[in-house]
Amino acid sequence: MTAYEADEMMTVEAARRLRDTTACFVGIGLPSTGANLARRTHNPDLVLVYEAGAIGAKPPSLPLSIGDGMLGETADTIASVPEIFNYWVQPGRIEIGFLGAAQLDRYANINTTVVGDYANPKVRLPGAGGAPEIAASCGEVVIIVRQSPRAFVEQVDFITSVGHGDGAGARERLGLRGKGPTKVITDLGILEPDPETRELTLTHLHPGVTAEQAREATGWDLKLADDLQTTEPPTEEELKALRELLAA
Amino acid sequence: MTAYEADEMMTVEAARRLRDTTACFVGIGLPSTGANLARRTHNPDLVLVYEAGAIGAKPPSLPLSIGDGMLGETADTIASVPEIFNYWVQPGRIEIGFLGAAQLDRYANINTTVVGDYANPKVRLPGAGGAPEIAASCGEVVIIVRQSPRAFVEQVDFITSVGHGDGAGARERLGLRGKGPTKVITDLGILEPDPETRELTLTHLHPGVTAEQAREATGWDLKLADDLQTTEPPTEEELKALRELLAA
Amino acid sequence: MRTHAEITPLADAVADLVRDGDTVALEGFTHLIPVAAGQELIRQRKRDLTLVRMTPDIVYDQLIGAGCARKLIFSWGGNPGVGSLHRFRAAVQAGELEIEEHSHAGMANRYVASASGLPFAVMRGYNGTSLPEHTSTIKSITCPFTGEQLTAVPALDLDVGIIHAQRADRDGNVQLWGQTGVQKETVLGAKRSIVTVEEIVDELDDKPYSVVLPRWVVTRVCEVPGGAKPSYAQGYYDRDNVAYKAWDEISRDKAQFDAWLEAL
Amino acid sequence: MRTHAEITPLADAVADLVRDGDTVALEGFTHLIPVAAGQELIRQRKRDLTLVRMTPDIVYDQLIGAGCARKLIFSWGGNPGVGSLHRFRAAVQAGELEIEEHSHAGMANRYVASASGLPFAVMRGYNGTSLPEHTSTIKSITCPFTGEQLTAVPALDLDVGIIHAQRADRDGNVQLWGQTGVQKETVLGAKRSIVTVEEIVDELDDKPYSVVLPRWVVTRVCEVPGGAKPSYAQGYYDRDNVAYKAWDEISRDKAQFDAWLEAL
Repeated sequence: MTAYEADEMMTVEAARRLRDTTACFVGIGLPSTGANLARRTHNPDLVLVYEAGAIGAKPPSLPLSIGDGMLGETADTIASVPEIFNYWVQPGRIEIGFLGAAQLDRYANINTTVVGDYANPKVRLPGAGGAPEIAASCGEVVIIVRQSPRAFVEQVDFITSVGHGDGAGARERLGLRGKGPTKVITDLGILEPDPETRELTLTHLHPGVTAEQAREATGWDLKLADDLQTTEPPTEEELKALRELLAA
Repeated sequence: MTAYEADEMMTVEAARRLRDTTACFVGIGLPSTGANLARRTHNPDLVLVYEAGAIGAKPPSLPLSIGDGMLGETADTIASVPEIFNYWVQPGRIEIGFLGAAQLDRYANINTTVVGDYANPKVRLPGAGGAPEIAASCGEVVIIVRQSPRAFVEQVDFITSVGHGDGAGARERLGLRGKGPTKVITDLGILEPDPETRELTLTHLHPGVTAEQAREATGWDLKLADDLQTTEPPTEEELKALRELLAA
Repeated sequence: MRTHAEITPLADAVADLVRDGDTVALEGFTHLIPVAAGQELIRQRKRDLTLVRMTPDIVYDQLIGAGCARKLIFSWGGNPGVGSLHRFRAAVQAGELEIEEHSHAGMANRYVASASGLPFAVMRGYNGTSLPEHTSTIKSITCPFTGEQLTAVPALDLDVGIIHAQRADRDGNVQLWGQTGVQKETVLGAKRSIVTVEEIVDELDDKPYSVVLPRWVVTRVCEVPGGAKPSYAQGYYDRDNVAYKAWDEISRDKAQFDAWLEAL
Repeated sequence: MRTHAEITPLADAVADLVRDGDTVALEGFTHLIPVAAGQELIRQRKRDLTLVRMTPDIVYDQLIGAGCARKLIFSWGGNPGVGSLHRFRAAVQAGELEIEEHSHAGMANRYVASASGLPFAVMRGYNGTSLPEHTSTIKSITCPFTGEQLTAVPALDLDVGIIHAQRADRDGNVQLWGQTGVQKETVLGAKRSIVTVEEIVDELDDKPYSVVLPRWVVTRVCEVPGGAKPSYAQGYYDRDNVAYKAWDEISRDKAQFDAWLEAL
C-alpha cells in the first residue's frame, strides 16, 4: 500500500462525502481540493459552485482563487455575484457547503474574522466572505480543517458563520434553514454533531491516529462516539487522482 | 404644403418632445410611433427602452408588440424584466416615459384597468402593465391619447397610474420621485399641468382646431392657457419620415 | 437527489407534474410563450388552476375559455397589438374568474422573491393607485434605516413553472436567448418545472444574452418544435401576427371558440 | 442630459470625479480588478476616502498603506490564495482604519439596493453571527405577509464607482464578460463612474456572459491596457499569481512598502 500524508487522508475523506451530492458550494483551499477530487473520482457529475459566479465549473487544475478564469471558462453557466447568493445559495438550492475555518468551537461555529477583541484585535483575519450564508442556507455543511488546540477552541472569539449555535434547537430558533455542519473532517479523524446535544463528537479516527492524539489537538473536552470507527485508508486510485490534481 | 391627418400632427408633435431626451421608456401603439419617429428625425441618439428588456432598440419598422424580436436584435443591451423595472425604471434613470391612456382625468391620472365598478366591470381593460412605475419613476411623463369625452373624464373609474393625484403637492405626498405628466399630446392640441394647481390646461391647439372643439372633446370644464398657442404644423420632412415609418 | 432533468414527452410531463388546483405559471414575455404546453393543460382537462402570468395573452385566453382556471394572477391581459382577450374579458365581466392584479414591476418582483427563497420583495410602486384597494397582496413596509415608506409584495407560491426555450442538451441543460423576461425566475421559483424546447442538441454553444438553466434545477425537458407558436422563438421562427389577429375573431364569439376547443 | 460617456485619460477622470472624503467603490471579483485606477488615486494623494469593496485585495492594501482611506466597507480582506493583506491588517490592528464589515451576500445586496434606487435590501443572513453586534448597518425586518424575521441592509451611498472592463466603443458603450461580479451594480449604483478598459474598439461584438453598460450610464471611459494587472482580463491576459505572492513580501515590511510607494 502506498504511504500517504495526513492531509491526503483528510482530502480523500472529504471527497468521499460528495459521492451522492448534486451540487456543492466550494470555498478556496482545502474545500476546493476535496471537491475537485470528488469530481475526478466518486462523482463525475458533481456540480461545483464558486462564489465569484461559476456554476458547474470543471477546472483542469486547482484554482488559486475563487474567481480564476478557468472556473468561468469551464462552467455550465455564470451568474453575477448577487445572483449567486440570492438565487442559488439563499433558497437552499445547494446541497452541501464545503467550508474551512480558522477557529471552530464544540458546536461547530466558525470564526474567520478576528482573534482577540474585535475592536482591538490580536490577529485580524480576512472576515466573512460568503461563509455565513453558505453555513445558514446550504442543505448541509462539511468543514475541512486541520485539528489543533489553536483552531479547536472552547469558544470562538467571533461567530462568523453559525454551526449549531449554543446547541440543540439553536438553528431552528435562529431561523436557519439548512441542517448546518454534519461533518468536520480533519487530518486526524471525523467529528459529527451528537444527534441530541449537537456537540461535536469524534466518530472516526484516521488509520494510525489515537483518540488521545485527537483529544490533545482539541481545546475542549472532546467526546468520543461509542462506536468510534477507523476511516478507510485512501485507495491507490484516490491517491493517484489527488496527486495528479495537486501536480496539474 | 402637404395635407396631413390629425393623428399625424399628434405623432409629429410627440416626436418633437424628445428632441433633447437621452432615454425614453416606450409603450406600444402611439407612444412607440412617436418615439421611433423622433429617432429618425430630431434625435438619432435617442435611447428607446421597452419593457420586455430591450435597451437602445433601433427597430427598422414599428414593432407590433413590446417584445418583438427586432427590438432585442437591434438593442445595445438586453435586460431581464426584473432588471428593467428594478435597475432602470425605479431609480429614475429614464428621463421620459411615453404612455397612452384609455381614460384620463383633469390631473392626468390614467386608467387602463376597468370602466365601471372593479368587481362588476362594464368593460374590463388590459390592466396596469408597466405603466404605474413608469408614471411614478421616470423623470417626466408624456401622454399621447386621442381626445374625446369618453377618454377625458371628470374622474377616472380606476387610477392605474398616478398623474398629479388630487392636484398640487400630491406626488410629493405620495413619495413619487418623477415629475409626472408634463404634457398630454392629443389629436387636437397639447395640455400641460398648471404650474400651481397641476390641473391640465390647454396650451396649444393644432392648426385648424378651435378651442371650442377641444372643450367639447373634454369631459371636464377645460381651462385654456392665457397665451394659447398654435402648434407648428408638421414639416414635409417630418411627414415623410412618419409615413415611411408607418409603411415599413 | 436529482442530478439531471428528465427528458419525456410533453403529455407525460403535464400528466405527472400538474395537479388540479395547482398554482401554475407559464411565462415568456412576447417571446418564447409556452403555447403548446398550455394547450396540453387544456387537452388533459386540468381544473381549478391558479394561473400566473405577467401578460396573459392568447394561450391564457384559451385556458380560461376552456375552464381550466379558478383564479388568475397577472399584470396585463390583452392581445398585444390587437386588442382584448375576449374569453378573459367575458369571464371577468361575468365574475367567473377570481383575479389578483398587479403591475409588471410588482409581478417581476414577486417572481424574484420566489427565486430568492424570500417571502417578499421590496419596491417603489402602487402609491396613489387604486390597485392596493383591490389587491390584498400589496402592503406598505418601512425602511429600518431611513424610515421611508415602500411597498412589499409577496413571493409567488408556484407549484409548477412552465417555459419554452430554444434548446436543451441531452442532460437537460436548457438554453434560451434574446429577450428572456422572467423565465429564469419562473423555473427557479417553482417546486417543479417543465421546459419545452425547439430542439435537443448534443452540445450547447454560446449565444448572445443567453440564459442557461443547469440540468439539476429543471424537472422535465420536452422536445416540442414550434411549441411557442404563434409567438416567436428567436433563431427559429418569427411571430405570427396574422394568427394573433385571427384569434380576435375566434375568441370574440363563444360558438367559434367552442368549435376551436373541440378541434384542439 | 449626458448622452455619451466621455473618453479621457485616467488621470483626468480621477482628478475630475473623485474628491477627498468621497465614498468610492472599486469592484471586480478576482477578475478585472481596477488596479491602475486605484494606483491613480494614490498618485493624486486622495484622502479621507470611504473605500468600498467586497474583497479588498492588494490594490486596497496599497490604498490603505498609502493613507488614502478613512474607512473601509468590505466583506473579505485577504490576498486570495496567498494569505493576509499586511497593510490592511496593520491598520486595523493599530485602530487606524474604521471598518464596516459585512458578508458577501450582504455587500452584494447593498450594491443591488443602490442600483435599484431603494434605501435597503432584504435577505436571509447574519442570524446568530457576531456581525450585527459590531456593524450598525444590519437590522431586522418583518415580512408583512408571513411575520417572518429577515435581515435588512442599507444601500451603499456611492459617490464614485470604478471598474475595469475589456472594451468600450467610441461612444462609450462598455462591455465586459466572463465572471462579472457586482460591476454592473457598482456603475449603476454610483453618482459618477469611471471605467478603465483594455481597448477602445470601433464596434462591440457578442461575447458569452457579456454585460454591456450603455454609453449614457457611464461618466468616463479611459483606455488603460493592462489596467487590471496583476489580476486578469479574460481574453487579454491571465492572473499573475507570482505578483500576488510577491506582494506578500512587500506589504509585510513597512520599509519595503514605503519604497514601493515612493517608486509608484
